[in-house]
Amino acid sequence: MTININKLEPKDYASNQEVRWCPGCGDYAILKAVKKTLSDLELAPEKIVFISGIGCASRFPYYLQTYGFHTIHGRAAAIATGVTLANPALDIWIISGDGDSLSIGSNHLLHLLRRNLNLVYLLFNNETYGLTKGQLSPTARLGTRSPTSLHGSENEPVHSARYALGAGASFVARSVDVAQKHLLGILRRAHDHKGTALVEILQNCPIFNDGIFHELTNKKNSPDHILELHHGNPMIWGVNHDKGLVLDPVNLSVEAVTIGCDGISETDLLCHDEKNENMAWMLAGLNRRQGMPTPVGVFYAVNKPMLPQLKNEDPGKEDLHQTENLNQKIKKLLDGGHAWTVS
Amino acid sequence: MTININKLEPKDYASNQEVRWCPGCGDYAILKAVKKTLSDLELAPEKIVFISGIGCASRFPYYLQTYGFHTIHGRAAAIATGVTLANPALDIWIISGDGDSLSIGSNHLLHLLRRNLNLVYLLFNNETYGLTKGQLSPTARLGTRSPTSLHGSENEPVHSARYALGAGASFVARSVDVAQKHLLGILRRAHDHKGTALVEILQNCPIFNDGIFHELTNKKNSPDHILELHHGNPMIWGVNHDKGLVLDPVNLSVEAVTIGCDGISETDLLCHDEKNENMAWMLAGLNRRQGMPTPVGVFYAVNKPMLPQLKNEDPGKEDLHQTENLNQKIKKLLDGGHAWTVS
Amino acid sequence: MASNHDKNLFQKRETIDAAVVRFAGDSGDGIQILGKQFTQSTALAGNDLATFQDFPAEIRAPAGSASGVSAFQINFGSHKTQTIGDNIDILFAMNPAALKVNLSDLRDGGLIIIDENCFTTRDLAKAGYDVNPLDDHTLDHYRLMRLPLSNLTIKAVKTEHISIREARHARNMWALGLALWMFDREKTTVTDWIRKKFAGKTHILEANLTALDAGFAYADVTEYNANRHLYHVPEAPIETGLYRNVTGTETLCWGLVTGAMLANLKMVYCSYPITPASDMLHLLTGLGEPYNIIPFQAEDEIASVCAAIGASYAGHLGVTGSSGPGMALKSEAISLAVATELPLVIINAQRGGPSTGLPTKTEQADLYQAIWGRSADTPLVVLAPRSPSACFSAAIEAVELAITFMTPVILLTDGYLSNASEAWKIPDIDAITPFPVKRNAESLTPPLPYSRDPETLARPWLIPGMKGKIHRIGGLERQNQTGNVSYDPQNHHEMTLLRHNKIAGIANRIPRQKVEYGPDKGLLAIVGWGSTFGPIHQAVRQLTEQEYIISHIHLHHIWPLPGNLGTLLSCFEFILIPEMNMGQLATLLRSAYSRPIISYPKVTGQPFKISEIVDAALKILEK
Amino acid sequence: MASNHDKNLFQKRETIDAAVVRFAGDSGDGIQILGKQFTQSTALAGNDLATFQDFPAEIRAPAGSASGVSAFQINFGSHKTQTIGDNIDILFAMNPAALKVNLSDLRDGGLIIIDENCFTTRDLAKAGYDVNPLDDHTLDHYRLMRLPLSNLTIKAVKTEHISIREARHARNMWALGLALWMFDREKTTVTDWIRKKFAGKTHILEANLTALDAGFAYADVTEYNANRHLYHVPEAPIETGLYRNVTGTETLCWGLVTGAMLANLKMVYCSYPITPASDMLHLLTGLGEPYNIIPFQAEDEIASVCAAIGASYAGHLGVTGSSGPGMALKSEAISLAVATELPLVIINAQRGGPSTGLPTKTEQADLYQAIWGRSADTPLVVLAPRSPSACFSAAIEAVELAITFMTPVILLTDGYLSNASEAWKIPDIDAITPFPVKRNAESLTPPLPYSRDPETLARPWLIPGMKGKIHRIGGLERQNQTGNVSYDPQNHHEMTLLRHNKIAGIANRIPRQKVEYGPDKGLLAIVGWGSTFGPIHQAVRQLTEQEYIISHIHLHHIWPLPGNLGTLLSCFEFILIPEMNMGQLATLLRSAYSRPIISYPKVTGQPFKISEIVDAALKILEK
Ligand SMILES: Cc1ncc(C[n+]2csc(CCOP(=O)(O)OP(=O)(O)O)c2C)c(N)n1
Ligand SMILES: Cc1ncc(C[n+]2csc(CCOP(=O)(O)OP(=O)(O)O)c2C)c(N)n1
Ligand code: SF4
Ligand code: SF4
Ligand SMILES: [Mg+2]
Ligand SMILES: [Mg+2]
Repeated sequence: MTININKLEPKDYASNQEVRWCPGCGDYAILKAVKKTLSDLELAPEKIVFISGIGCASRFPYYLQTYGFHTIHGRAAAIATGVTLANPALDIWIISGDGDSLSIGSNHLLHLLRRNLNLVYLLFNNETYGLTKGQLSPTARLGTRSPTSLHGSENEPVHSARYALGAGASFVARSVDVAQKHLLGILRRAHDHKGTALVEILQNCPIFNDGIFHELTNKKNSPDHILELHHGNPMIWGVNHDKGLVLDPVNLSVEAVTIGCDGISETDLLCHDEKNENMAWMLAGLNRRQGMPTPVGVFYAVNKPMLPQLKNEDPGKEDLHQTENLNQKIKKLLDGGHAWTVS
Repeated sequence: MTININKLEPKDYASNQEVRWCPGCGDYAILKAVKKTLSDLELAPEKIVFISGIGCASRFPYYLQTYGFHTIHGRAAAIATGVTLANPALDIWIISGDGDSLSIGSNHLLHLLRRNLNLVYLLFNNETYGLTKGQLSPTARLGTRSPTSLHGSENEPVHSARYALGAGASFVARSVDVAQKHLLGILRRAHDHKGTALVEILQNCPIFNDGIFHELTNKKNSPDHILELHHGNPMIWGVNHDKGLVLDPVNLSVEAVTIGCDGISETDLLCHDEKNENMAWMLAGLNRRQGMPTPVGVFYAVNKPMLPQLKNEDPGKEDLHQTENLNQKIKKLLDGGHAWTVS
Repeated sequence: MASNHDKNLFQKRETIDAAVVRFAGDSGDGIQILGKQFTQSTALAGNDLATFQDFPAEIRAPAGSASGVSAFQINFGSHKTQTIGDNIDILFAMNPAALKVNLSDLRDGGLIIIDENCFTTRDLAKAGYDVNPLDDHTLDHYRLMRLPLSNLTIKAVKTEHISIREARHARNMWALGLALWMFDREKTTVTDWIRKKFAGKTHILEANLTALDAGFAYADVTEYNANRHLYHVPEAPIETGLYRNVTGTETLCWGLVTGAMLANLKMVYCSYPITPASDMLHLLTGLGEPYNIIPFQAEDEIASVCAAIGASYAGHLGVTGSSGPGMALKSEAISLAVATELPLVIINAQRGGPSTGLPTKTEQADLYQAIWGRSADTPLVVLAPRSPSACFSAAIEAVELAITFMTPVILLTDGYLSNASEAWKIPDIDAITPFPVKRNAESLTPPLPYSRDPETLARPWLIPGMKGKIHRIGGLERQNQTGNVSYDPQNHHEMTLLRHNKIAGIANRIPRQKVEYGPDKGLLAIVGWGSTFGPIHQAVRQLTEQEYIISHIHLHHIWPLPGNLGTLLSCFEFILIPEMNMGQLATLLRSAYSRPIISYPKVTGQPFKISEIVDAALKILEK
Repeated sequence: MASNHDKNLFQKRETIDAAVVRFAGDSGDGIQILGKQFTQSTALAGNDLATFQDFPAEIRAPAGSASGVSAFQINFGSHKTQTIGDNIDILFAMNPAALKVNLSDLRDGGLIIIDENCFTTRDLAKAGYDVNPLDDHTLDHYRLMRLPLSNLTIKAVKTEHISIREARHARNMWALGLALWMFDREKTTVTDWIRKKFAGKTHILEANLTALDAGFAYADVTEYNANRHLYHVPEAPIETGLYRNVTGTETLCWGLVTGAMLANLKMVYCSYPITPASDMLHLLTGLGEPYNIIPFQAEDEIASVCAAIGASYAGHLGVTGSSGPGMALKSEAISLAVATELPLVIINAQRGGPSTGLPTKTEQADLYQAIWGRSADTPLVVLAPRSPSACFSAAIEAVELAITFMTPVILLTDGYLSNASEAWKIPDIDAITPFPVKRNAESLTPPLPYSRDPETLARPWLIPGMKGKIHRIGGLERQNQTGNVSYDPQNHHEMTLLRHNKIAGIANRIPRQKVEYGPDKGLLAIVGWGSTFGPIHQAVRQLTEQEYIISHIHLHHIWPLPGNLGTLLSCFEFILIPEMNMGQLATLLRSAYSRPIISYPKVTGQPFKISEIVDAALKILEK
């Protein structure tokens, strides 16, 4: 899907449109990482399409020197589906916010994941409705106060990763806006995946939800709160690199332990297995539990049947009449063996 | 929510409308079980509301001598949400097909489950679009042929139970149309649950999808294909009652074993724990795997925060003016401390 | 084609000009198959014809009940047939419910053929008859032919390999045999069809053939009243050419395929099942890749229109089809297509409403929604073909308008057009001028996505993959020319006008509106649109024959209206608009031409009868 | 209220009749707060007033850029003020971008007050100025007041507890102080507000108070040009009563609360955030349970209207609110409410379209959608209040109509009405006759869900929980009286007519349409609807003062139209309809009365100016 060109720098993927997010918005960091990824992957700008819904996040396509379609609220996945059906040779990226994806748009996300079309889906999760001024988002944690939840929200949020697994996703990952290096790695993995690659990016909204991911982004003690997932490696975290996950087979749950305590050594720890859906499920629920870290990285990555990629050529280049006598074919269709002649 | 009346028989819950499903449709059996349940629970007919979408299944409310609302395709959950908000004292049941719930309506199902309103949701899964004549349903298994999938469907279906768990459901169960006794038990459990109780009922559509659940319903060898879940009990099935599930802690998966082989005894088996979300997840994926049984029963049942039940009285009985001087309150609102007098 | 049943030459056949036959029975009785096969043989006999199917809303309502009755009507004759016929001449009623439901449409003196084996107490009760109508005076005004149809079939068909139940299932073929005989027809097309259909299922195949023969022979050999009911309908003077029987669903789909081909585009057909639009999805899915169709069953109507928009954005032809409730769901996304100016073809097979309404019945009540049913000012093109035949060219036209003007085009058909069939003269594809999309946008200078062709006001269709044309589009108002987001007040006004003028300009690029029948001016013009063509046309002919001066104008271009329509209408003192809705075209024309119009609404879920229109016209003509 | 700044009595104040002031700056500059506080003090000074806010579409566009400019305009005077003013008299431009964007609206000779500290090269570049407009001839036609506003604020406010950045933030209070002085106002309401708002945050509180004082004092004590800009606007002759400043959002919400109370119902307000409707959701959420409101933020617009329908079905008042794109999504479900005949109030705060369009701008382009934007024939009620004050009574009327006629009612407001404010005479709630829902349906015989009140044609509102009234409803066509599913053709026709007649009948139960201003017949009537009231009214007054004979008719009942409207319109030779759309009311009236109408569309996202309407009218009057 990629072709070699004179390598473009990240800045070459910037459009001439002024970027209009609030100062300090996490979207800037994501934009930077995406431009770097496009450059690293040496993608031809005219082969790339960014498709978004509506929201602050969804303004993203305007800022890239690629094809872009800023559609309507919640429908980016559906429109991208049509684009993919018509021209699978394109490099398709969906950009969507938490409200866009998981409130109004969740039905399309479900079916996109199930159909497993070949594209990347970046879900910017700031746990709020940025563009419409801070109403309660479906991903906002219990107790969140907002103009529509004055006394704190009263329901468990949607957990993107769990939702995606329940929907049958083939690739589920998570990263953080300001964790540039990590994010670059995940974006590349997502692009390499065959099928729909869902990446949840935790994104700070300094205006309506400032600092909700502070625990994960502050230099000092974020290692105590983040678990970086690496396929095949034991799951370890902590400033002192001494916390780990083990399986409690009796209660069928994962539990946190400290290496060196109670005779626990590194070999006792669970190793991450990207191909194990049960592990992915357990990890996707971790962040809800007291004392547990928030996993980032690739939760799950397997090959699943994809909605068949038709052998479409680039519609701009095709001449359907070249290959066969279409008129003839249609004549046969209209006749259908049921015709009679009046003479 | 239930009051004692002169006990009504199941037939007393039948409306005077002619039942109009195809002969042999699984919906008849479900109707029977529901009428029996209403009678067993001694529910007052005028306190019951059945709310459905569109589809064969959704004609259900017409056949019951209770309040009923046959709404629009995919929106039963959304309308029921409004009914519950306005009058939580009602006994609310949603009836919906697989297309209604998991194709057009999945966004509402997600948020209903997340909000955990107090009602029962019966999802009739016949793996087809009955009413519109047999198109591919989102729950139809891989390879299903239909007028819209002539060469067999090419994507993994949505698995209702997994979807519901991913959506944060507090109660997830499965039963089968013709398994009356089992179904009655599940319906009662669902009704007793505080919060949204999702029950998937596997339902035969003799016209468009005849016999897809044959393995689970034929008298002879269905025990080889069904695993009945019972909280606290080891998971055993088979005509000879000799097959069981064990945990493979290394691969983090459940595996089938035969009691008596390889030194396996009943005590080695996993016991079902309704409160364990990881177990529910694993069980919900079982039916996709070769050689594994289809679990029926309660997969998961926990208490979760519910969208607060307002202390609404029956709107038909209320006089809002009785309790306080509303006019006075509104006058204060309109003045708001910002008013001035022109004289 | 002349009769050649030599041995029965002594039986006298009555030559009649036309006949309306309705087959009716339980939805499990195979009535639609019966009807379709009879139609095929009628066409081959050289008659012109029109047919109509009437289904119950339930997949299978309780057997024997009134709600489970399925019917197939055919009107055929030796002249041009444009309606399904007001009144039935012959009614085949396969059970009491079928009799009960359909009797009121039978003309006085009409013939009823019943299966007397089905008039048991139980069946009568299911149909809601307290007294057996064969025994009281219910049928006094009609001619009745009682046949032990079930028994005759079973007797003929039953073998050791065929159960009684299966044997009885062949009743429809027995009835078909009888009908063929009555109208002096060949059996061969039917036997060919049976052989193909049941190939490999020997016993069933045999049973059907036997039943057909038995029905045919029964009339042929018995003397039981048969000679009272033998007809011959001479061939209609039909234009020469290659013909076939088609429904509107078929012609519409084929028109889309042909239109896409003429445009050198693949078609991405995105839909969500809904009656009566589902059949298009089935048909196009069946055609599939060999016909450059990419069919897509979406998760809902919103997704289906969005996928079609995505397909058009990517450079192929996005098409979506639905019915009223689904169209409502699509409206937000259609606004996006209007705003971004992408080509899109939308087919709305109208049905009875509001809400779920009467899903299997016909209605024309989505005209308002098509023209005005979106937020803000969103002009687009609306077309309404008049007949199954017209659906073919309308679909081609829709494709051409969509890509020429970079606009959504809504095609309004309805339940009647979708299911009705008629004899269609197959057009010569080679004679249609192709309109391939010009992809040489590479040469446009400057390559601006919202620059405009001065003649059409269309913007160029620049698609992902094109080098040097990279741009972004979206639903926020965009700057003229560049397409960049713009909140500038004047620009918004200008862009709104451009979108308006682009569509308004089409009025002068479509054919001038002509008078279908009758003089170009006068006292009364009946104006119709879409599927009401047939009954209006016949009514106007009848009145003309009665020496009234009256004209028929039939609209195909609903929006924009043809440039000359206002002037044309002003040449008539009275305008009468019969519509299967509460007067939606009347509203449109009043608003467009500020002139009074007499609306004649009919909202029964059934097509107009000729006589209804005649009566309405007479009220004005005789004032 | 007279000035009492004794020590400045020597400074001469010019008494003026009215003034239009616009405060403009970056969206981070606190411009809206400044505007609102100035408005409050203006109201207390006894002037009549109207205000308008103009936001950027981005939450926070780049600081200093043209796209990030936020503005607040107030028109106040000693007479009835019904528009926000065509041209600005005084412009506060807090940065170069604010100057650039707003200058064209300043009248010749108008006063500009700028913060010269912000005219740095960098700021000028961000605003898109190549040359400093203070240095070239850009401002030649205006009066300019250059103030080192930032520095003055910082100097006044900076303490050890307040950083320079924080200090500079108080610029808006400094400017407010200046403005209050200029117009001879008391500071007390503002200081009270500051004390309340920043209670607990001592340093910020002090900073704001100090800045306000500093701005006030600056004008008071310096001689720098100040006496050139001192005004006094006498009180307007206002009806006596209790007044307060209100926006349309506020009055509308309070009207809903009041309406529900008068009906003895709780209100379930179901919505999904969308500009400019979100503020209603916020406001009603804030009121909540104590006001018998059950607020519900749904997962999308479809869910929100469905939940409202569910609430009405269950017996409380379901209300939903949205804007154009969201309304489109609701249309399928609104059809269900029409079909089942359930009460429902729907508020559509219109904004610029199509599609996402111009979300923060105003437009009136959803009239088509409101009346005609659903599949099939779905008549319902449409109302359009003319001003923030009128929103209150319109909301009450909507509730009453919805429950009296068992019908959805759409209330069309718009971005302008939602955000504009005016001085509102608080109505006496006790004087409004309650219309409690009658729940004594227990006594109806027979208890049929689709039986009808002979007068209103409404069906009874039977709700779950009622004993002896058990029934089922749904979207399939239903039998007259019983409500059971019916596919009967005649019944469908009858029910369609009943639904039609029920709504049509409302035309004679609403007040007769009256002429707002001017004679009851004549050459020209300007007909408006909704928020264009102000500019039309002032234009007609001006023209009348110039001795033209002209009338103003303003529609509030959009569907059904008042029974006498046709006759009324026929009394004028010309009808001119200015609308913020491409001519939607014009289409409606042409279709209703088959008469010619001159449409004057303006689609810039901005309200009409008085002068634009005057000019358009003159073209007809002087023909
Ligand atoms: C149909 C429709 N409904 C509602 C809106 C208003 N709206 C725009 S963006 C948005 C939500 C934004 O939240 P999110 O998706 O999380 O994106 P963010 O702004 O936080 O990046 C809403 C409700 C709309 N534009 N269209
Ligand atoms: C908006 C809308 N889209 C489509 C339809 C057509 N439709 C009716 S029922 C149905 C699906 C039925 O399938 P399911 O929900 O599985 O119910 P079943 O008939 O199998 O019980 C569809 C597509 C409709 N009525 N409304
Ligand atoms: S509102 Fe929040 S998410 Fe939106 S641009 Fe501003 S900081 Fe970013
Ligand atoms: S089509 Fe299938 S699901 Fe529908 S009523 Fe018939 S058997 Fe039941
Ligand atoms: Mg967000
Ligand atoms: Mg189904």
